[in-house]
Amino acid sequence: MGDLVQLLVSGTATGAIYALAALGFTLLWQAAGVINFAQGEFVMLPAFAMLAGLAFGLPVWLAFLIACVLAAIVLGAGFKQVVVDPLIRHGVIPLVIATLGLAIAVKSTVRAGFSAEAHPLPSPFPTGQLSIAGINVSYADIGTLALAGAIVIGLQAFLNRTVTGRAMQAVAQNTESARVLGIDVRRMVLYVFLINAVLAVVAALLIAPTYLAKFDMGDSIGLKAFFAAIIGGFNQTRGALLGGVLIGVLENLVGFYISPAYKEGVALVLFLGVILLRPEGLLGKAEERKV
Amino acid sequence: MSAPARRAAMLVAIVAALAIGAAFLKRSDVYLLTLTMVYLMATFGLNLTVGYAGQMSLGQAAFFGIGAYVAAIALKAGVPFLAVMPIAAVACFVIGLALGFPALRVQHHYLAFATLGFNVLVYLILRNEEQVTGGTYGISAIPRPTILGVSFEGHLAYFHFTLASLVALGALLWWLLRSPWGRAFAALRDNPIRAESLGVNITAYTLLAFAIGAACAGVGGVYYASLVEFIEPGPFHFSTSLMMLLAVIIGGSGRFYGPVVGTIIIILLPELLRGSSHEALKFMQKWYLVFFGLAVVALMVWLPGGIVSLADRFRRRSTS
Amino acid sequence: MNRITTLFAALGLALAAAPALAQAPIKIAGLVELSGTGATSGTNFDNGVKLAVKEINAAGGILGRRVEYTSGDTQSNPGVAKALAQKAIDDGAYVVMGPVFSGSILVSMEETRRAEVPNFTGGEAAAITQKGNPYIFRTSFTQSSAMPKVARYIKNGIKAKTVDIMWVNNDFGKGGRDMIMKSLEAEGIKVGVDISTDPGQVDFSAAVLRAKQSNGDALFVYTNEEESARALRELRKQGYAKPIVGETVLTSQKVIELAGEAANGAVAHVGLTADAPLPTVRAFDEKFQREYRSKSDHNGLKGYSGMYVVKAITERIGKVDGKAFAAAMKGAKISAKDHPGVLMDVTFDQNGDLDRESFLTKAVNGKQVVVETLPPLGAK
Amino acid sequence: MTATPSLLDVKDIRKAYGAIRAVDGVSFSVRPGEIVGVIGPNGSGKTTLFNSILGQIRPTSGSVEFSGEDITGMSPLELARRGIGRTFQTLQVFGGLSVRDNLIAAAQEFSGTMPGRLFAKPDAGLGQRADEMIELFRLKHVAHLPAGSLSYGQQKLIDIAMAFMAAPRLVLLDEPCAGVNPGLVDQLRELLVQLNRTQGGSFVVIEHNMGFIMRLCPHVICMVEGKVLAEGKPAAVQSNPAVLEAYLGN
Amino acid sequence: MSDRIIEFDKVVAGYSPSLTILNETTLDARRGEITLLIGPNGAGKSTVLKTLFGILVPRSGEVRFEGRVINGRSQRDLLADGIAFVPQGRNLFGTLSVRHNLELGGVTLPRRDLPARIEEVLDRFPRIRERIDNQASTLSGGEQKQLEVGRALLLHPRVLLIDEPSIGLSPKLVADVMAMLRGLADAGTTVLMVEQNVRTALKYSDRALVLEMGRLALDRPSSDLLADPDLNRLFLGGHAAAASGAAA
Repeated sequence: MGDLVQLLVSGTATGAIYALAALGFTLLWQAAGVINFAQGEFVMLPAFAMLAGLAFGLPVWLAFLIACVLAAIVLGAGFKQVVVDPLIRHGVIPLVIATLGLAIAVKSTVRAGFSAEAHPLPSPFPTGQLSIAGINVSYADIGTLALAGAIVIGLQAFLNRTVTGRAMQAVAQNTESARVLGIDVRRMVLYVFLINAVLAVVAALLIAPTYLAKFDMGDSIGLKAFFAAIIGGFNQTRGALLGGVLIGVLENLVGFYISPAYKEGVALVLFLGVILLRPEGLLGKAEERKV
Repeated sequence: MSAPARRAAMLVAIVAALAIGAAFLKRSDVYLLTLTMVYLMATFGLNLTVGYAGQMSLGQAAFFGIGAYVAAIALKAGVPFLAVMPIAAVACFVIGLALGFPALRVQHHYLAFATLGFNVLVYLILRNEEQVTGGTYGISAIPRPTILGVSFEGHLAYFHFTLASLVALGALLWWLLRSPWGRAFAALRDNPIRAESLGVNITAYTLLAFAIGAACAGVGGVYYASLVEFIEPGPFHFSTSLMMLLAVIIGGSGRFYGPVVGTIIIILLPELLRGSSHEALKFMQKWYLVFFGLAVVALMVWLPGGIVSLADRFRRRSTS
Repeated sequence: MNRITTLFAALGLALAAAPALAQAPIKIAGLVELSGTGATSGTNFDNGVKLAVKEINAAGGILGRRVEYTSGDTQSNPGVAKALAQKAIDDGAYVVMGPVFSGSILVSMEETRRAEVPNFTGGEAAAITQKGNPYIFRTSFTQSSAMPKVARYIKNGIKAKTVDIMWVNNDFGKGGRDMIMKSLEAEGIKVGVDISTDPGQVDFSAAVLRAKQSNGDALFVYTNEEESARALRELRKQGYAKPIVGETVLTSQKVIELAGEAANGAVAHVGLTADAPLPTVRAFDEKFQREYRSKSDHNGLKGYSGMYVVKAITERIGKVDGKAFAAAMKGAKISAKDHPGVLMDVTFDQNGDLDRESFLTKAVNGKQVVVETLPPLGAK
Repeated sequence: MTATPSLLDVKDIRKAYGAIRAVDGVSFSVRPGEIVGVIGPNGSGKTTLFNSILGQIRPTSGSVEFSGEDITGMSPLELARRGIGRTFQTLQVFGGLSVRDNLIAAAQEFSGTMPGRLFAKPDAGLGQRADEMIELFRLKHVAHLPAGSLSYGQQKLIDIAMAFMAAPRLVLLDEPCAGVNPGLVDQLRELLVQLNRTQGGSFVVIEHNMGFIMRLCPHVICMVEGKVLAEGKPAAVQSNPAVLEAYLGN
Repeated sequence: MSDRIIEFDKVVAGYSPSLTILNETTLDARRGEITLLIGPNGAGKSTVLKTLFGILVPRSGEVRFEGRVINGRSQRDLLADGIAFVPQGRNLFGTLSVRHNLELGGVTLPRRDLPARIEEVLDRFPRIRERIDNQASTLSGGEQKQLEVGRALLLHPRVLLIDEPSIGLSPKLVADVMAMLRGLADAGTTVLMVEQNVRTALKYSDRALVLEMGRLALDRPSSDLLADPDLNRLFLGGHAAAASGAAA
């Protein structure tokens, strides 16, 4: 029983990080029709930005804030302006290919210009663990869950409870109708890119302390984010959450109870099953967007 | 001389130049050229799947791997090379048919993810099913072929053998794409719904597009195993599929010679830069992938038809 | 038209890129993992060789000739390693250094053998020297010579009856796992759970939980640098309290740096370590840190000492001749007193395996500390 | 009612989406060689009816018979094999293929076997037929250009020519005039009349251009709210008060 | 001051270079009137509205609002000028509540004006008030159209563009919507409407413009056209020109 709880908790914590990356991913798809194959690299870059900040002697929180600003400029507005805007009219696939190219470029830049080695990032949470009734839960897991949860709840609140948030939903649901009402579609789409960038920084802050900052760390995170997004439902923000947590937990359960050798495979089988049997995802609705 | 005849003459000249010129190249350069040709077999096939039939695939490296492992196991068991090739091709063809099924249900980026997932699964199997695949140790001492008493053990001999095989495979594909099948594939790519209303069996052609592409990769895998003489799961990771897809697209998907240009850029050029001692080239080597990645982005913006389509642009400009 | 030009341009580049054969310097080629999963090991090995070459050249070279070292990145990919080996041979390399990864060396050594070029490797897989290749030489222990020492420590040092094993599923990890199983069995120690992990794996929670649930008395961890660090962090996170033992990697500088406090207490057998209590190694450590602003792991020492073996043997045979070099390596003994660059007294056998002292090390307060020096296998 | 056996028999087709009855019990038949027009205001269920007949969607109830065979729910492929061709409301050509290849592609799958076609001549023996159609549709000057690079009107012509390439026994045309300029509309009508005369197939045409349909079709069906409101000669339908009300409101 | 609040002067527009819908279209709408755009499918009625509202940019010609050229201006600018648009079909955001849908109609208004304006709209549509906290997707067809119109009225537009408001509504509801538009026009709002339900629309409108192949074919007072016995022929055969030789 204790095992199970512990597996569930740490799986959920890991899954929450996947979910953060997946969340931005689905937001981008809904609001802008963008599939970002460089999503993993969007997590990797801020990790290095924070690392650089720390190297200058900044405290973690300040490095984090600066990384947020940089990410918003480069990975948010810059990405939209330079890559997405010129390409979006060509359709989904050219943009997919372009983001693949971008992923390679970003990864290689970090490798060639910075370092190919892994670097530790200090954890924002204290080390140690909490023991209740024989179940050990580390502070890192609790902190991760709390922060990821707060971000998700905050984001949901923003989307549902503010006029801007609802305007963003309106753009995602029906861009033409939104435009007719005078909603500034370009700005709303830009906000989505900014949110995606900031979510990536948070994911980086949570993931880099254990997984280490490395130029190719995005490969695995990006892949998990895609799988999470598709499993949960590409056009549902809640879907990304479900998908992320499901993968995190399942990986742990399978790794423990079945075989670690095929750990990666199980998320995959789940993903392939979803794609074949319910392409709109577990929570998703059939796609209305005409391709 | 008519345009097709001129093109044919040019092709013969290039092949002849390669065949003769290789004798004057260093062993490592011959190896690289051979390696490029081996990958080219797989990207030729991928171009059929992606470029001609319009089916997104990020699983080509899996078939490359299946071909290589089938070859390694069969060759080591003493099966003659000429028998191994069809075995590997048929195996990949059949598995390729299976991979086509998701394509009947989902398209575009969903299909990309599905095929990518397939690649990851194959990779896991190659790594974990040790009794068959040798696991992470891989399989070593894979022999090079001896056919009708002629040994292709030497690097030049193997190069010529691969070159001849590549030309044969290319000719086969050329013929296939010129046949009504090629037109049916294009119809499937451009407008599957209309194609079906015109009697095109889109189920069959979709599956065939994957299966034929997979078979080409399988053949490439056979030559790869025999060339490197050792295989392990690493080279068949999905990142290779990704590079193969990029090779097809930057070269010019749906254009016969697109993969040639793309594969040279992806396989040959970086290897040529590697280990060179010129300062400028050393710099290029270090930043090659950065330039490459940015070039892919730029290409998608300005030249979505790939590098080969540049020729069309010039032609159009000169005629207008 | 365009098609042809592209192809010929590529061919032309191939010819142009090859530097002209130079007469004077002795060419040494490095095939190293500068990227991919083996990047850390390869980079250290490469730096070690570079440092040695720099010193040798500063001291007048080998037999009065300058040493020219060029290294190429195998990307941890055997196919590339093979290509680079051919390139090294085409370029007229006298000796080839590397690769470090066993999968790569198994491929590339076929090329050096064919060309009869001596090849020093950082690989530790037993299979490398069992193929009867007269041109392959190690720069470190094999897994088959190191693991019995580890097993002996587990039996006598920790007095464990059952040991759990966590290993990385690549050729390196698999080889080590097979060998430690055998060695443990020979010592009469039982194996508890056998936990396989992926190269590049990031989440170790399930793996660690399995170890925690087992009733083993200790855990043997055999993974690459980053994975070792992640495993140690997760072990610490979950409050794993039993002894953690490793071979070479676990207490390496890189792992300690990456794992931070979580590494404290981990014990490992190390064939070579920059913290060995020997004056030659101290001198090396100092120079390495000055040159690269980081501490060398065992791979740095492998590359460094390997290069000095090349120097020692070449001077012994008095000529730059690969065949003669290989012949002279059989049964060679090189003492650190005469050749401080080899760091420790070393002997090579007929297969190219080497033997020398080794160390038991422990991670203490972010540092690798040598707790015991173990005699060479041949000395017992 | 008639002595000639009908080619197409649509019997009481219904298609409901939830509570909405898009097609609500439509029956009609088409005799060999006949041209039938289907008119009706927007949203009256014409295209849904077409899609139900053509296997794009499965009708909730009812049946479709072709030459006495029940073809209800057959796939578009099976229908095509039986000699039923169609055009779509929106433009549907193979943009990457040349005009000539578009036409050949439209007919090549109707003869021989799939493996056989692999070994057939590149033009599948259809080159001459394609050239005839190109001639008929006045597309000769663009025959070797990619269809996707042509003007809307030209693509529309290709689109329609493709539906007739294999000389199907029945062709369903969904708004052939949509987006076509007035000059071309008359040309189109003449072409269809000519094809009907020379190839002898039956046509069912959905169209909003009343002038076009009234002149082309001797028999017109008017649909409103999923039902057949009136049926008969164009003049009769045109002056039917119920039809007028449906079009103009009351 | 000219009565012509909206003018199209030889406007050419379409969805792609190869597909021209408006072909040198010239027409106008007068202040405080309901101007009805009718004609066969594909004649360009909706395209007129879309071009006017900046969704399509004319390739040539001028679109004028109160004498000023407004070719290709942004929707936000046009809304600020007092032009509002209710497109064809469903334009609500299904997962948002009725209130939030209404509120989004006022994103271009100062925040503090919003509550009063919403109250105003709710006074006009009591049915909407009852459903104010429901999800928009749960409304009936008639309620949805009311909400859409209400959302447009939030801005107090001087010109209301409305595309086929009767689609999916029962005859009773159609009459209600028409009466509401009539009321708006009588209060001074200019209405430009596309409608297939010709007879009903003619009864409530002031002037009818018949489009054919992207050109103005006929421009007559609605009552006049309604009484014309050739109206039938106009819609069920032949060309508009044939229906009335006296046109334009």
